[in-house]
Amino acid sequence: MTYDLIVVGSGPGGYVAAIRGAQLGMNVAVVERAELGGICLNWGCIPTKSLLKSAQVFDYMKHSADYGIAVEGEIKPDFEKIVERSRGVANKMSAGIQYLLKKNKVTVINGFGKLTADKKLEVLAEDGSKTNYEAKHIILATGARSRELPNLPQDGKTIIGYRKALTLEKLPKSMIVVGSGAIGSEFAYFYSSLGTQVTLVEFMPNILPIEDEEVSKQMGRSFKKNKIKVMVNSSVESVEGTEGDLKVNIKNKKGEIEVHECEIVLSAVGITPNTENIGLEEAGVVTENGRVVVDDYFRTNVEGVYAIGDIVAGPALAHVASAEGICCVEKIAGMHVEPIDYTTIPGCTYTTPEVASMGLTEKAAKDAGHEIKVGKFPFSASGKASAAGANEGFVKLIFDAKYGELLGAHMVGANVTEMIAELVTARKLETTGHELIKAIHPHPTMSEAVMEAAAAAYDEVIHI
Amino acid sequence: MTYDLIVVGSGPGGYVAAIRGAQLGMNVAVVERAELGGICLNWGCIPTKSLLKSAQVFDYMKHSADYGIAVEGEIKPDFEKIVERSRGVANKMSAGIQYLLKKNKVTVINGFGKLTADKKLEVLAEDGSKTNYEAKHIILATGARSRELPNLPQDGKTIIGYRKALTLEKLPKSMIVVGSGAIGSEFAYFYSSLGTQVTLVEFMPNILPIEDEEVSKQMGRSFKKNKIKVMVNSSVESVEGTEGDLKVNIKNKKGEIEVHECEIVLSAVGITPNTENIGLEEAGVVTENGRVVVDDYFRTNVEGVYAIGDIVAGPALAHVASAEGICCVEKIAGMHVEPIDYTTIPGCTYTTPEVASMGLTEKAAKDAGHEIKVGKFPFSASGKASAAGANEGFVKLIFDAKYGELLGAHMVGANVTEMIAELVTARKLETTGHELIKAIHPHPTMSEAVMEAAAAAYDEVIHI
Amino acid sequence: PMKAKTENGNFISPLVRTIAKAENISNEELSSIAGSGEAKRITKKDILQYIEDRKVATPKPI
Ligand SMILES: Cc1cc2nc3c(=O)[nH]c(=O)nc-3n(C[C@H](O)[C@H](O)[C@H](O)COP(=O)(O)OP(=O)(O)OC[C@H]3O[C@@H](n4cnc5c(N)ncnc54)[C@H](O)[C@@H]3O)c2cc1C
Ligand SMILES: Cc1cc2nc3c(=O)[nH]c(=O)nc-3n(C[C@H](O)[C@H](O)[C@H](O)COP(=O)(O)OP(=O)(O)OC[C@H]3O[C@@H](n4cnc5c(N)ncnc54)[C@H](O)[C@@H]3O)c2cc1C
Repeated sequence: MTYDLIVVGSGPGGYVAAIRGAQLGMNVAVVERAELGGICLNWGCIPTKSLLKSAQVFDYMKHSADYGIAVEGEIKPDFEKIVERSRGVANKMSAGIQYLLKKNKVTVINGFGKLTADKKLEVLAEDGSKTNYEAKHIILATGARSRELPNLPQDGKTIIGYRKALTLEKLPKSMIVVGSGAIGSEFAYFYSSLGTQVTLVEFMPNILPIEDEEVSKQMGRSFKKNKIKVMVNSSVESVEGTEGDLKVNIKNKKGEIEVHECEIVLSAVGITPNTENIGLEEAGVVTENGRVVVDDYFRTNVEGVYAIGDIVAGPALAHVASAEGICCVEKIAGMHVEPIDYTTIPGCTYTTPEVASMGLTEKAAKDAGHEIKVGKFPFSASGKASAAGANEGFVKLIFDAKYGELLGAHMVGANVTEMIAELVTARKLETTGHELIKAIHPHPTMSEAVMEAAAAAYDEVIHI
Repeated sequence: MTYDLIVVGSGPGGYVAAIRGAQLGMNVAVVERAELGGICLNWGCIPTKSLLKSAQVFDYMKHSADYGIAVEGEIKPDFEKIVERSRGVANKMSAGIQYLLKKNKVTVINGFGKLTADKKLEVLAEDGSKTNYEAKHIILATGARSRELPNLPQDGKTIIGYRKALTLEKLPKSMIVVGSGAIGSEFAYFYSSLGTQVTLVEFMPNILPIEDEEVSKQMGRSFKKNKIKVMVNSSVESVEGTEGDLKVNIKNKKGEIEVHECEIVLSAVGITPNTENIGLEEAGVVTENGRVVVDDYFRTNVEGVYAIGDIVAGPALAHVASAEGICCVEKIAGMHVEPIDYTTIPGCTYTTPEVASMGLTEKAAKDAGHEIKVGKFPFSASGKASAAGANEGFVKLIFDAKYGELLGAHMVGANVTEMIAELVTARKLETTGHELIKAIHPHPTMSEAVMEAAAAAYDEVIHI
Repeated sequence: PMKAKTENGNFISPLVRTIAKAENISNEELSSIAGSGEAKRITKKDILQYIEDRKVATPKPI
């Protein structure tokens, strides 16, 4: 069979590229070895956010008396049901992708795809049969998996990865989470909220280490309030013991080994791109640091072969994978396409409080030689936050002093994952501080803090 | 005493104008007859949102089983505590304004202010004493109160207005709300959520009549699901009976009189500006339809006298009052000021689901002669909405077909009151549909629906 | 393609850019428009006014 476009992998990179290709008149197939929708829908973004919503509802219930709602009797999170709900949402979304692909007349090929030396695609089906497909354009979107460290081998019982953390049979009494990026932090918050005693171990001096330092510090305080034990400048050296009864040797910030006991260890130390056995060597596709090398339009060194999403450099995020897919396909279709501006990419952590950011941190802006103006507005001064009982956090905006360009936005608080879109669009539209100050934000909302933070940078803030 | 600027009324118009004036180096006083912060902080935006938050928490608890949280025993909203919390939040915010005014060295004068024929300000204190003040500039920001219809006289017991609805002693068993604007709808939702049997009566063919028709229809359905009885094309003719036992004569859409029984009637039929006895006649300030007439910079016909907020034409909203105050004062200070663009003003209704909008409705855009492109994205197709269990609602965007200008944004759903800011800023920055499609929104969020709705208008939508 | 700034450095919004393209207004012409916005930003109002004025200045031959 010959297609205009074959996409290998149906994650948010792959299925979006496929649909956009079909919209633009191409004859498209997607090859997928597992569930449609990739990690994002089945084992990433969606099921985690489903679990986290249950934790949020439970948090509200724990504090319901603050809002004037009395509960007689006990409030009990039913862990099995919470996981079941999460799986249900993931399955529904995956079925949705099937519907969308069909609606857009994209062919779904089940099996493991591999480039051949003559730039065909060989698909190995579950029954062991192999079929060759041809296409003018092949996009590799095979994604990534949980990274395994030599001293933290994942056996799914004592040391687990993301997948297992989404589907444990019962709530562990205690857990050590290694790595405090977005994913580690989300799981730490989720399990802690339901009652697991969680220790979060981070190698760097701050949790959420890629965030602005003030964000990290605030989250450190919030986590401690939420009874998560946070250890920074620390690393897990080794894990001993048997299932449910582990001794974990942690090197603390003083360089001493502390022995911590726990039921289970979650390793959340990053991802490894799925670049093995997909024919990169056979087809001669160049990689660097384990990632496929591409240009601004996601073309590899081999003509007609492209790569997007978690297997190329750049932030490993679903919306980045999708944007790359669209950019790649529109370029193939001959449209006028602007390359992706990676300085506008938002990143979110869906804990309570939430974290959202875009662009340069204060430190990065200074390191890059910018003279900057910084404006910060705390939610403790926000009317909506007070009415909602959500006074934690702040909005921090960073402007270039010279022309007022918005360089970065950093937020902690309720709903900030919805609020960051304003800054993404504003930066896309090349805003300066002035327009953010003069954009009339509705009262009372958390989003007013954006206007106020911009005003703070220019000494025009009203409410502090 | 002589000031550079005296502001009459300390609502979101007045106190913000005063603080901005002080920032710009003026010697400022504020005259207030009641609580600092005006209606907004004490009897409007803030206490209502506090009540609504309690209702939202209660809603979560009612549906907690859906999220896997079991409750043994009864969940009981404690109406007295809910009201007490709301008053506490309002009082805290009002105290905050006192702090801000002091910090900015704004003098607070307690009493009732009135312009005199020679453009001084006479303040009548509570003890009956009168003092005259002089100022180069006087801003009137006296706000508004609940409008009374002849057939719905508010006695605070059988027929009540906003204030009383915020401080009832006990939860009524049944209530008829007259008028389904933002305020009427919010109270209807609040009381219904806590268990009051609510009938919402609207004179116009749709509830929330200023919203886009699709928004109104969606809210009509949501309200019905929430057990609110909605009567459109209907009007309350008269109310009979005694406290707690009323017979309300409602003319229904067929023109027939129906008699409805209820404990209490809430009249929410709009506002009346506070323009009486403030010396408008004495000073010769021109009014029209009961509102003070001003130019683009809020100057009245009398030199040195200005008016902002609910006493001038335009939407009666807190953020509008504040923006007008800042615009007015910056112009007085001689800054380069752009007039307020009223086509970017957002309006929000904090029910569940929430409503938020900006700019032209579909009908208004067509009536104004625009050729339009409309894009709509339902939250039923959103991953975040599914994970959050909040699939109700949609984002609808309206573009001018000619150049792609964003003319209007209309949203129903969870968190849309936070999401509208993106569209406000985007319109302020003169976006076209293209930039909204290409702005990389974080996954998974409700805000992705903005990008998708824009894409839908240009036949590029991925997820429907 | 048109840039986000005129030759004399003034910002042009996406909407102004779209209008300029649709109405065949060159970069040079754009630079000549006095922006009324903050920091002389050329707004929709300004460019529409410019188009109006241009029509008046060059009446169609009869
Ligand atoms: C727990 C967790 C939470 C996360 N939360 C978020 C979040 O909130 N927001 C966010 O933006 N990102 C989040 N991410 C990251 C996000 O999931 C990834 O960035 C995203 O899925 C990458 O998309 P992709 O299309 O590149 O690859 P993937 O989603 O990994 O999809 C790759 C697909 O390719 C298939 N495949 C691989 N090799 C082959 C082959 N040879 N033949 C056929 N099929 C193949 C795989 O089975 C898979 O379905 C999270 C990740 C995890 C693990
Ligand atoms: C129940 C309710 C809910 C609302 N919710 C929202 C919402 O969510 N969002 C929103 O944007 N808007 C909302 N509003 C509308 C908002 O409250 C008003 O638009 C806003 O308060 C107007 O501000 P203002 O400064 O013009 O006047 P006001 O806030 O009315 O303040 C006027 C002040 O002037 C004082 N005053 C009056 N006359 C004199 C005098 N002669 N001398 C001295 N002092 C005087 C008054 O005591 C008062 O304090 C709501 C209103 C109500 C009633």
